[in-house]
Amino acid sequence: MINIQIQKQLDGPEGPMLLDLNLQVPMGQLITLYGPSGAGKTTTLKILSGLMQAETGKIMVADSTWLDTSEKICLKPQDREIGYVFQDYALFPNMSVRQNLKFAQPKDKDSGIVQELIQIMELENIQDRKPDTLSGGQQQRVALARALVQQPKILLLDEPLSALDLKIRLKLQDYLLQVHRKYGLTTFLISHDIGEIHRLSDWVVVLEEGSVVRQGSPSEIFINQNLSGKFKFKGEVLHIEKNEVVYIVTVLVHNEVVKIIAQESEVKNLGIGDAVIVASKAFNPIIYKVS
Amino acid sequence: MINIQIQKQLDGPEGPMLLDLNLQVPMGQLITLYGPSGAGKTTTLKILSGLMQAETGKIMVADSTWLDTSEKICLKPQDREIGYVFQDYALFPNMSVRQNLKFAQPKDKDSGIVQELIQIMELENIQDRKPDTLSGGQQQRVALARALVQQPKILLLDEPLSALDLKIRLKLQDYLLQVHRKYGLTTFLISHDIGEIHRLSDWVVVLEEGSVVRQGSPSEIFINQNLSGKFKFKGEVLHIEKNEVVYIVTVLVHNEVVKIIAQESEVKNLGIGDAVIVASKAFNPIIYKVS
Amino acid sequence: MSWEPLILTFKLALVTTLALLTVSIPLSYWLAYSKARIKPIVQTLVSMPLVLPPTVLGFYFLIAFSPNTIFGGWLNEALGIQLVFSFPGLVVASLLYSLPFMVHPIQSGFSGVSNSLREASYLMGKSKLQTLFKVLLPNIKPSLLTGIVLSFAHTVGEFGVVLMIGGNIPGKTKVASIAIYDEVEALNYASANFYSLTLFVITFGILLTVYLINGGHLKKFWK
Amino acid sequence: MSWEPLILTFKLALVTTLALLTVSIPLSYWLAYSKARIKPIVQTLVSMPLVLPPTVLGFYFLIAFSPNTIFGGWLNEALGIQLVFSFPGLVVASLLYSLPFMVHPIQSGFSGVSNSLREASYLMGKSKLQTLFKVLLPNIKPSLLTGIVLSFAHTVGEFGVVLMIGGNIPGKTKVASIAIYDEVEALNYASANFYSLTLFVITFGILLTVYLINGGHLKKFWK
Amino acid sequence: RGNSDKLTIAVSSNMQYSIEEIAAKYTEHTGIACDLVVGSSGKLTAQIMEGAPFDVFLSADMKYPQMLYQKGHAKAAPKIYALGKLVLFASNKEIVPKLEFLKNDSIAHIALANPKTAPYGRAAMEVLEHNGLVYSVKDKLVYGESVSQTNQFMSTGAAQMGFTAKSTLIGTPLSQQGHWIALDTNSYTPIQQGIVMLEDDTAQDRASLSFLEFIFTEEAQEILKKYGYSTHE
Ligand SMILES: Nc1ncnc2c1ncn2[C@@H]1O[C@H](COP(=O)(O)OP(=O)(O)OP(=O)(O)O)[C@@H](O)[C@H]1O
Ligand SMILES: Nc1ncnc2c1ncn2[C@@H]1O[C@H](COP(=O)(O)OP(=O)(O)OP(=O)(O)O)[C@@H](O)[C@H]1O
Ligand SMILES: [Mg+2]
Ligand SMILES: [Mg+2]
Repeated sequence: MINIQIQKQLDGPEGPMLLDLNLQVPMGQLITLYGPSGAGKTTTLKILSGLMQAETGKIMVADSTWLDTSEKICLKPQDREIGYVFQDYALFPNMSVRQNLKFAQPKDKDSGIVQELIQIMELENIQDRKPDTLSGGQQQRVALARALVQQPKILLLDEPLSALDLKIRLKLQDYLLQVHRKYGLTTFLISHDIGEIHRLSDWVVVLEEGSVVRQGSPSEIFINQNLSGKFKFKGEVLHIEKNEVVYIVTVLVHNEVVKIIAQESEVKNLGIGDAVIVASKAFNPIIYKVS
Repeated sequence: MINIQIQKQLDGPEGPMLLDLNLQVPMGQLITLYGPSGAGKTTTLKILSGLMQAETGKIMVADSTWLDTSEKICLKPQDREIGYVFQDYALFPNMSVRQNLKFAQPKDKDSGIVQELIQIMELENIQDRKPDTLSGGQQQRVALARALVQQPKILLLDEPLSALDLKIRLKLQDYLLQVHRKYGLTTFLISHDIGEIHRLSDWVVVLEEGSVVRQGSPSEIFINQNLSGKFKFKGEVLHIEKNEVVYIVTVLVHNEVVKIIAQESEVKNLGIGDAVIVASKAFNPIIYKVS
Repeated sequence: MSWEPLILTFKLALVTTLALLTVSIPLSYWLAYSKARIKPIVQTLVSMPLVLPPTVLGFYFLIAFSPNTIFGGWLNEALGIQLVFSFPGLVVASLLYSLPFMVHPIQSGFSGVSNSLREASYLMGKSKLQTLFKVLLPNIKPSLLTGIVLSFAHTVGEFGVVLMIGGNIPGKTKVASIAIYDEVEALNYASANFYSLTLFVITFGILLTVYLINGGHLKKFWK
Repeated sequence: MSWEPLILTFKLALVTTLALLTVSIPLSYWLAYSKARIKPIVQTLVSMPLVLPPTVLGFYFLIAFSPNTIFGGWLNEALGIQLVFSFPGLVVASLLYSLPFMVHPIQSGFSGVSNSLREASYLMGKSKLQTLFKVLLPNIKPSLLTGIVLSFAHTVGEFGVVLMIGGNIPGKTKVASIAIYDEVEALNYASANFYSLTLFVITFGILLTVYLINGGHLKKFWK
Repeated sequence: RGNSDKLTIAVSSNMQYSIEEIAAKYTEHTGIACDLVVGSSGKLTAQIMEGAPFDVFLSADMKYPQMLYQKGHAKAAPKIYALGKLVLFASNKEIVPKLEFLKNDSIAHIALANPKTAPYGRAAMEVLEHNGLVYSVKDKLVYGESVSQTNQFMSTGAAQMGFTAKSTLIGTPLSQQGHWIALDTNSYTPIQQGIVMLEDDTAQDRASLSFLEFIFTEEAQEILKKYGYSTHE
């Protein structure tokens, strides 16, 4: 069990803001911190890692006390066995990709992992380059690989896949999950991608203005509560085309484009760019405009 | 018309790689560069902005020549009237948020825009802070605001919204589109988010290994060609629950969770985590497993 | 004890530091960003005044600036500037001598600034000069401070060059360092100690104030 | 002309630079990262040796190191170290005198390194020492270079302090700068010029090599 | 410059005490103020050759003034205004300085001015040679840039004994610190100190000349004697 109780005064997006958390998290889970920009997600990870100090609070990990401000206990970051992917990567500019990974590798642990990660992350051909000549996505993968090389007990990931395209992103999500399970890690993830959160996490903590406003399993958090049809998506009209007697409406629903057959009466209020909901009733899907 | 013909040797992800582009883009469009990490997207924007030099090539913007290596013409970045959101933001650490915007504002242009952008980007309460105390998403918004303050002719956006949560992301997408249209900008966007690309762009250029492999409108590029049902989504099974005689299958389709009623025969091959396609046939939506 | 040498010293240090700053910023800028092939040579040359003993350097300056030589004669006749045994001469000599203390730190400061900051500024249509003053210099404050402190302190203590080219003329070229030297030479230790202490205390005060302001320690007194 | 003073000079410069590096790295580290209240004071103190004329500083060293004083006597009796008129004395004096040239640039280098690099290293379980050597120092190479070049060149040209505390003993404390000074005083300009030129050329060669290696200009010759 | 009622006198360091008194007397008589520039003879000579604004130069020997004259920087041939005396000084009150004592193990360092540049240093070497001491003490010798620096070595106790100019001991703080003996004037070449009037613009000439004359007056010579110089006989 990880027990986090911390308070810290921050300059929040709406003036002074108190980061005030009280979380109990079982070991071995993958927990996502979700919330708007400036809510305190990164700060929470920094405090957990010991890089920032909470004003008051207590952090217990399993049986050991990492932080107890009342007793002036604060375990050094060095001793927390944490792997951390920083939002700004923090790659060492003086070392090549491989040297970055080698440096992170603990002496007493399996050294084959460096090679494995270089392959998984598709870094073979850039392993001897210095970080400053890498593309954004390449840097992000190196940062992730470097955190995994440590084979830490606890993994902190601050938007670790945000600069990657869908294909490699899906691949790395799988790999992350696999590593997380294989080594029994406890992982804290910050992500804005709801699909990613669903795919990866056991538990979602929604932060707003420094406080936990909701927590639960991904489906509890993200399921659309007022679902009325049997199935229902938000989308946007891209194109309306007359086809003999009916209209073909092209709707963008997330990343996919859907063509829907509609009657003249249905499309008469519709324009390109309108937000719509696509739902399936008992028979054909129907389409109607939102507000 | 913007005419780009450039060659540059790069250290690509698979060894030496030639960035070799030949693009014609009408003015006033929003063009997305899409492609895997290391494909040469950022490099293309850098060459377009004059910050990097192509080995050979020619860039014509409307009637003026920005680059012509055969004639040794290369317009200075200062004179290209370009707004650029860098992948690493490049905020000036010595200036507050407001000063960053003020600095970017051209003397001869409308000065109300600074205030407007501070409001739109929700930066009011952090406008007097220095960038290094801002959260990742806050920094990204400042970078975007700063590029827009310039009211440039051409806007180059390198994953300008990747660190933002869905809500503000959607809001800023709207705003971007609005600005793009209002000022008749020509915008080059790098994004990995297919929804975002659909929503924003007129034209998508897919780069791979330094070359254009496909280009077209977003729907041409991203429409699933082998659409057979009337409407069809990829998704992932999150949960399967027996409910009296039928099964309720919870499927994650992008960011939304959908519950679908299925027969025992339909679910017998299904497991949690399976990728599925949800489609609507003539009557009820049915569900079947992908490969 | 007279205050004249002390006043002269701080005047010299101030003028030299300001002049150095003016000269060193463009030079360091060039050294940091140019790709010219002669760059390592210029970089080395900048350090060279240091390797000669100050008195000897002063001696060469003396010869170079003397109205007997072509250069000195030209200065004297065409411009009416006399560099030997005059305050302007001290400034010119100290300038050359302290150049490396200003140039090196500023140059290494420039090389530490991320390229994308410069680039971002260029894209905003800012000239190199605007970029230098608004973006680069404010972001290398620790290096500028190092350069200023080293040059200032070094000019205060400058002695060999000044003695040689200045000639120890009271009120004109007799700076504090020479006055102290004179007292030590005359075995007037009490007087030498007093001068040293005064010089020390004043400079200590100046530098401490600089550091306190820079470290933000004085902010509370302003508000 | 004898080579002895030149050899002695470069020996002194080398030993001093190495010793300075060893001393300055921890000191600069402390100055860059500590939040102690006395920090600005220490920072100011480091610059203070500069503000006294070298000869005067040398004179105070002479007093401090002389076997008649408590400190000097103790060194002499307890440890058998004699600092006046000896090579170790020159080293100690040059060390104190050149300290600011090493400390200031390194400190401003440290303050320029992004915090997250240090933090990342700590999270990998690396100690502060490992982080210093593997992460911090390699990333402040331009500042280290500045410190090394300034200290080295300054020690080569050091004169006043050395003259005072060294006693101009051939082969022991008569470094090149003093030899040149002697020749100038004796009005043997030809000889002085020759010494100066040799010193200049050798140091120029050393520093140029350093800059060429640092700028990667020599790489093509290695491959 | 051009302030005709002011003289700038360049003077070598061994004269630094006596010249003050002489200059004061001179000002008293003529109303002409004097600026004193004290330094080593070599440095002053170099400066004069490059046009330093000095009117009169009092050197520690004849070599430098002679050279200035030959190179046309002086109005007239230099004249000897005093003969310097060399003394042996011991900075420890317990020790009575004697030449033989230099060999003693308790004497770690012997200070003298640089024989190459300073006349008092040259004289000291001659004394050592004359007494056959060079070989036995050569590892103890430390060289000051000038007589003044030699005195600093001794006054700080860094050197236990040393050779210096008598003129720098009479009535000065150093003489309180230890004992000294004058050395046999036959054991070294007389230290002839020269004065020379420098080539200069005419406005200063009369004053320079009057100072030159003044230094040979009874009154000035008495002061020099008081400081341990022997005067021209
Ligand atoms: N300065 C450089 N010198 C040599 N090669 C470079 C340099 N900068 C980038 N590259 C290489 O050029 C290729 C293209 O880089 P670029 O930054 O354009 O990629 P990108 O398409 O923007 O990728 P990402 O989506 O990861 O940001 C990469 O393989 C990168 O390693
Ligand atoms: N060093 C600091 N001092 C004071 N306030 C800070 C500091 N660092 C961050 N903050 C503020 O604390 C708040 C929370 O920041 P944090 O970085 O934790 O946000 P976040 O949830 O990670 O946001 P994002 O999704 O944009 O990265 C923000 O308003 C930020 O401006
Ligand atoms: Mg964050
Ligand atoms: Mg990129």
